[in-house]
Amino acid sequence: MRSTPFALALLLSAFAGSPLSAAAPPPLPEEALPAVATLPENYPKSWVLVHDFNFNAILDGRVVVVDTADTAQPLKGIIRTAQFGNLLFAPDKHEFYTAETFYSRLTRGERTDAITLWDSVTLQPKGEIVLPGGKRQQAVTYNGTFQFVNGHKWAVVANFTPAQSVTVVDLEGRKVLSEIDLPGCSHFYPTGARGFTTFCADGSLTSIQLDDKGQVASSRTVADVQDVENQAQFQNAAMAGQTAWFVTFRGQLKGYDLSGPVARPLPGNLSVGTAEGGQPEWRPGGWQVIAAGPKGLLYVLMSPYGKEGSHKDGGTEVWLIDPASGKRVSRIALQAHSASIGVTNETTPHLIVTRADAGIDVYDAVSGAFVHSLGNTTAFNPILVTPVP
Amino acid sequence: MRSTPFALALLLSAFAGSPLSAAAPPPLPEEALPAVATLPENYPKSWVLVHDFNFNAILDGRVVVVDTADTAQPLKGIIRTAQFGNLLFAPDKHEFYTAETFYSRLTRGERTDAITLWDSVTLQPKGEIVLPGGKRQQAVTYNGTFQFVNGHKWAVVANFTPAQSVTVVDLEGRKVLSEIDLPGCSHFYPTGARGFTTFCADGSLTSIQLDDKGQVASSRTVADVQDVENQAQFQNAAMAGQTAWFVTFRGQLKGYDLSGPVARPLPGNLSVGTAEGGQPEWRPGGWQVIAAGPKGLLYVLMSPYGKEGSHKDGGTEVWLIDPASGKRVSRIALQAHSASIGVTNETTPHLIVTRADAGIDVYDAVSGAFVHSLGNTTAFNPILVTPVP
Amino acid sequence: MSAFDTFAEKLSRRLARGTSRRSYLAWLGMAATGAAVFPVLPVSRAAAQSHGGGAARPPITSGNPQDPGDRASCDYWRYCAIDGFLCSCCGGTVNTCPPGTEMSPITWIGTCTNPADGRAYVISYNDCCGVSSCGQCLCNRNEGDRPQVRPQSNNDYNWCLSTESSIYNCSVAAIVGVAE
Amino acid sequence: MSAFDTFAEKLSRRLARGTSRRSYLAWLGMAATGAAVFPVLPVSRAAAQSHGGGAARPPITSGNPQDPGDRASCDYWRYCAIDGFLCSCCGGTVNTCPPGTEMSPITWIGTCTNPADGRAYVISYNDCCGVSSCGQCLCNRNEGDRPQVRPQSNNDYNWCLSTESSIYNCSVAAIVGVAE
Repeated sequence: MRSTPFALALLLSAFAGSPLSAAAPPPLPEEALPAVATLPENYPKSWVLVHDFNFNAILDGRVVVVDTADTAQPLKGIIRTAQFGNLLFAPDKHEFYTAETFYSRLTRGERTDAITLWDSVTLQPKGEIVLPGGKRQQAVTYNGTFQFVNGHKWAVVANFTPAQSVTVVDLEGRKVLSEIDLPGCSHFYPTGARGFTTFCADGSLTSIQLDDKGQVASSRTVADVQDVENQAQFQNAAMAGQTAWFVTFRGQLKGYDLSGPVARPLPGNLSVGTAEGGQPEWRPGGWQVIAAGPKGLLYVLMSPYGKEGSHKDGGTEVWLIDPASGKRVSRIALQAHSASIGVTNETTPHLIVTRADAGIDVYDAVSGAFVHSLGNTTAFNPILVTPVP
Repeated sequence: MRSTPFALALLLSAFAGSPLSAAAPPPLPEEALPAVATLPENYPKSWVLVHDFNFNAILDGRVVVVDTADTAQPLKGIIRTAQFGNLLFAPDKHEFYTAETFYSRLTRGERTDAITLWDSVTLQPKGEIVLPGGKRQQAVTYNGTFQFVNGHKWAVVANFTPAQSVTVVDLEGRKVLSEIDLPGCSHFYPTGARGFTTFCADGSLTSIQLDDKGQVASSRTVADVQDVENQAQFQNAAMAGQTAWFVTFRGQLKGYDLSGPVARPLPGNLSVGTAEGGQPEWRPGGWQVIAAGPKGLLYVLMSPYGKEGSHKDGGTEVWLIDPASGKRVSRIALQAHSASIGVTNETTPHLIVTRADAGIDVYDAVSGAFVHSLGNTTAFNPILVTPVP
Repeated sequence: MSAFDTFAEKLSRRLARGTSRRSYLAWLGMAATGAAVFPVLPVSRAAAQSHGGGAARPPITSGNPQDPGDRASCDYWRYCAIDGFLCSCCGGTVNTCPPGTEMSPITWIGTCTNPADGRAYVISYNDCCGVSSCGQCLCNRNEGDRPQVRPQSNNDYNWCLSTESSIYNCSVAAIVGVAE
Repeated sequence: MSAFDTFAEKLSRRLARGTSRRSYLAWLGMAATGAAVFPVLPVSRAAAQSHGGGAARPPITSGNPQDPGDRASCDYWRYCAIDGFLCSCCGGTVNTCPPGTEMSPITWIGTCTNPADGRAYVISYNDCCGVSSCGQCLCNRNEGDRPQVRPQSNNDYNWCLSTESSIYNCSVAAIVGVAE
C-alpha cells in the first residue's frame, strides 16, 4: 500500500519524459458535442444583473448575468438589450423581458419597438410583443422606464417623442393593453395592487391605478414632493419592500410608501449627513447612487467633489444610513472611483460597485471590507446593478 | 499707428477684468443649424479607408474615412459595414458599395444580405440590391471577397454555406445578374475586360470571363500556382496597376498579370530576402502584409518571430522590394508592433501602418522616416487600409 | 429659466415645424417638435478614456481668441452640459454633424460661460443621428443638468427623435445666443 | 492530412446531417454540412488586451493533471489554432457554449499537443452563435492555419453557418480525438 505514491510518481515521471511509452495513461476522452450551458432555475443570491450600456455600439446593448462570488468565471450569460434597451426579471416565472428598438438595416430602415420574453434558464427567446408607434423612450439606462405592474403579469413602457406617455402591456397575454398620456411626467414605480407612480416636472407625483383592461381606473396627484431645481431626486430608486427611496442631488433621503393606491411620502427630514474634506462638499455622485441593504439600511455613493453639475461624476465612498434612526451608521471607502452600486440579498450581503474604469468590485455590505474585484471581465460599460431578489 | 497694439492690449485687459463693459467686443455670433458636413467630390490622396472590424460588436462593423495628414481631425466619416461587411469605392462615380448582413432583431430573426450604394460626398445611402439566399460569406475582412468586375459597373460577392459560389451583381442596373458555383475556390481579383481570377484549394487558379448577362463566357484553370501547405499566399493582394502581387508565408513574392482574360503568373523567383536576428527567422506577419508603393516597389510587413503559426502575429519592420531588380532596397523599422499596411498615392507617398494597439502611424514611404501618429482616434480595430486611388 | 425660455423660443422659431405652445406641461408632453432638448450618455468623465495607441491629438482651435480652447477636449467651455461623443472628433465640427448623419432638429440647451468674454452663452447640443456610435472623445458634463422629470434640462435622453433614424452618432455644441 | 481526414470523418459521423462526400473539391464546395471547419477573428495576440479595471482573473483549471493550464488564457494548449473570444470567459466552458447561444454543428479543427501526455489531440473549435460578441478573452493562434483557399484549415471564417443566426459570440475548443 505504501508503494502507491511512488508508483504514481514513477508513472508521472515516465509520462513527462516519454509520454507515449507503455506506461502512459489513456488519452483524454472525446468530449460530447454539441453542448450549450444552461443556468439554474433559481439563481443564487450572489448573482446580479449588470446592464452594459456599450457606449461604443449603443445599438448592441446587453445585460450580463454575473456571479459576484465567482472571480474565475463571473460572466454567466448575455441577454440582448438593443438600442437603449431595458430589462426586467421575473424569477418566479423564470423569465426576462427586454424592451428594445430595432432597425431593418441596423442603423436605418424600418423601426420596430418590441418586448422580447426570454427563458431565464436557457436565455433563449420565447416570445415577442411588438410595441406600436415607434415611440419607446430611448435614454441612458434607468430602472424607471420599464417596470412591472400587476405583480409580474403586466409591464409599463415609457414613451417619449418628446410627447410623454406610457404603454401598458400584458406580458402573460402577450398583447398591448393601452396607452396613457402623461404629459410632463416620467419614470414609473409599481404602486398598489395594479398601478404605478410617476414624477412630474412641476415637482408633483401622480399615482395611477389601472382597471383589468389596463385603462386608468383612478389618478391622484400629490403636489410639491420635490424641488427639481434645487433638490432634485436621482431617478434610480432603491426599493426596500414596497418603499421607494430616493436621494437628492444634495443628499436628502426621500421615502415613498407605494403599498397603497396612492404613493405616500414618508415624514421626516432624513439626509446622508455631512463630512469634512469636501471640495467644496460631499454630495451623492454617480449613476445608480442609492441601494437598499440589510436591516433596512440605505447605501449612498458619495463624492467629495460635490458641486453644481457633479451629480454624475461618480464617487469614492459609500455612506450607510439607517432611516429608522435617521443616523449615518458607517462610511465605506472604495478602492476606486465608482459609478453605480447595488447590494445583494445573500445571507452575508455584499455591496457591488461598478468602477469608472468598468471594473466591478465586491465588498462586505455590513463591515465594508473589500472582498475582491471581478476586474473588467463582464461588461464594457456596467451602468446598472440589479441583485437577484 | 504705433499705438494700435497698446489699444488692443487695453481692450483685452478691460475685457478680462470686466467683460461686459462698454469696451467689450460683440458676442460670438449665433451659428446656423441644422448643419451636416459633406466630403469633397474628389478625396485628397492623403485619405485612406480604414476597415474597423469592431471585434466587440462585430455586427456593428464600419469603414472610417481617414485623412492621414490631419493629426487633429483624422476621422472624416463613418460608413456602416455590418456583420463581417465589405466595402468597395468607385471614386469616378463618387460611390461606395457595402456588402452586409442584417437580422430583423439585431442578433436573430429574418436574415437579409444586401449591397448598399452610398454617396461618397454625403455618405448617405442611395440604393440597395438585396442578395438572395442568405449565403454571403462572413469572415474576417479580406479585400478579395467583394470586388469590382467590368470596370466599376458590376461587382462579385463571395458566398460560403460552406458551399462556395459567387454572386454577380450589376451595380448600375441595381440587380443580381447570376450566381456561379466555384467549389473549392475563394477570393476574387478583377481580370481582363469583364472577369475575375480565383484561387483554388488544389493550388490552381481559375480565371473566368463573363458575358454581358453575367454568365460564364470562358473559364480557364492554371495548375500549381501555389503550394498551400508549405508556401501559401497571404490572400490580401497588392495591386500594382493590373498586376496582383502576393507574398507567401515564408516570403516568396508571386505576381500575376491580370490584364488579359486569363491570369498570367509572372516568371522569376522573387522573395523578400532574409536577415539576421530572426527568432527563429524573419517572415511576413500581420493581416494586410503587402502593399504596392511608388516606382513599382513592394512593401512587406515582417516579423522577426517567424515560424509555423506566426503569420497573423503582426510585424515590426517593413521591407521594400523592387520586383524589377529582384532586390530588397530598404528596411523600415516601425515604432510599434503592427498589423496592416498601405501606401498612399500622394506626390510624396506615405506608408500607413495600423498598430496592434489600434493606433495608426504614418511614415515617409520613400525614406522610411516616421512622420506622425494618428493615435487611436479613428477605429476600434483597424484591419484593412485602402488608400484613395 | 427666463433666459432659457427666451432662447428656447428663438430656437423654436429657427427650427420651427409648427406646433403652438400652450402651457408648460402641454409643451413638455405633447410638442411634436419645439425648443426641447438633450443628447445622450452618462457617468463620469473618468470613463471617457481613449484606448491607448499612440500620440495625443493636437488641439482643435477656433483661431478666434474670443472662442478659446480645444474642441476635442471635454474641458472646452461650450461642453458644460454635453453628454456623448464630440462631433469635432467624428468627422463633424463643434457645430456641424459628420457626413452621413442627420442633425436632430430639437435639442437640449445648456448655458455655458465663455472664459474669454465672460458672457453666458446658450448652447444647443444637437445629436447627430443615423450612424452608429462614433466612439471618439466621449464627454459628459452636467452643469444645469436635472433629472429626466424635467426633460428640457436633462442630457440623458437620446434626442435622435424627429430624425429618420434614432441611432446616435455624436453631439455638437452650437452657439444659439447670449443668455440675457 | 491523414489524421485530419480521419477525425474529420469521425466528427462528420458524430454531427452528421447526411450529405455524402464524393471528392475533395465537391466536399469543400458543396457540403451543406460536413466535417468542415473554423471560427473567427484575426490579427495579433497583442491586440487581445483587456480594458483595465481591476484584478487579474484567477486561472480556470480542469483539476486533471493530464489537462493542465488556464482555460481563460490564450496560452492554454487546446487553443493552438483558435480565433475568437474564449467561451470559458463568456458563460460557457472550454467545450460548452454559453446559455442563449447555439453551437455551430460544423467546425474548424486544429491539432494541438498536450504538454502533459505529449499526445497530439484533434481539437474542434465550434463557434457559439445567436448572441453578439462576448468581448472577453479574445485569442488568436494559428498553428496549422492556412489561407481561406483551404477552408478546412482556416480560422478566419465565421462558422456560425448551419445555425439559426450567424451572429458570433465565442468559440469552444473540444477534444474530439487523438491524432493517430
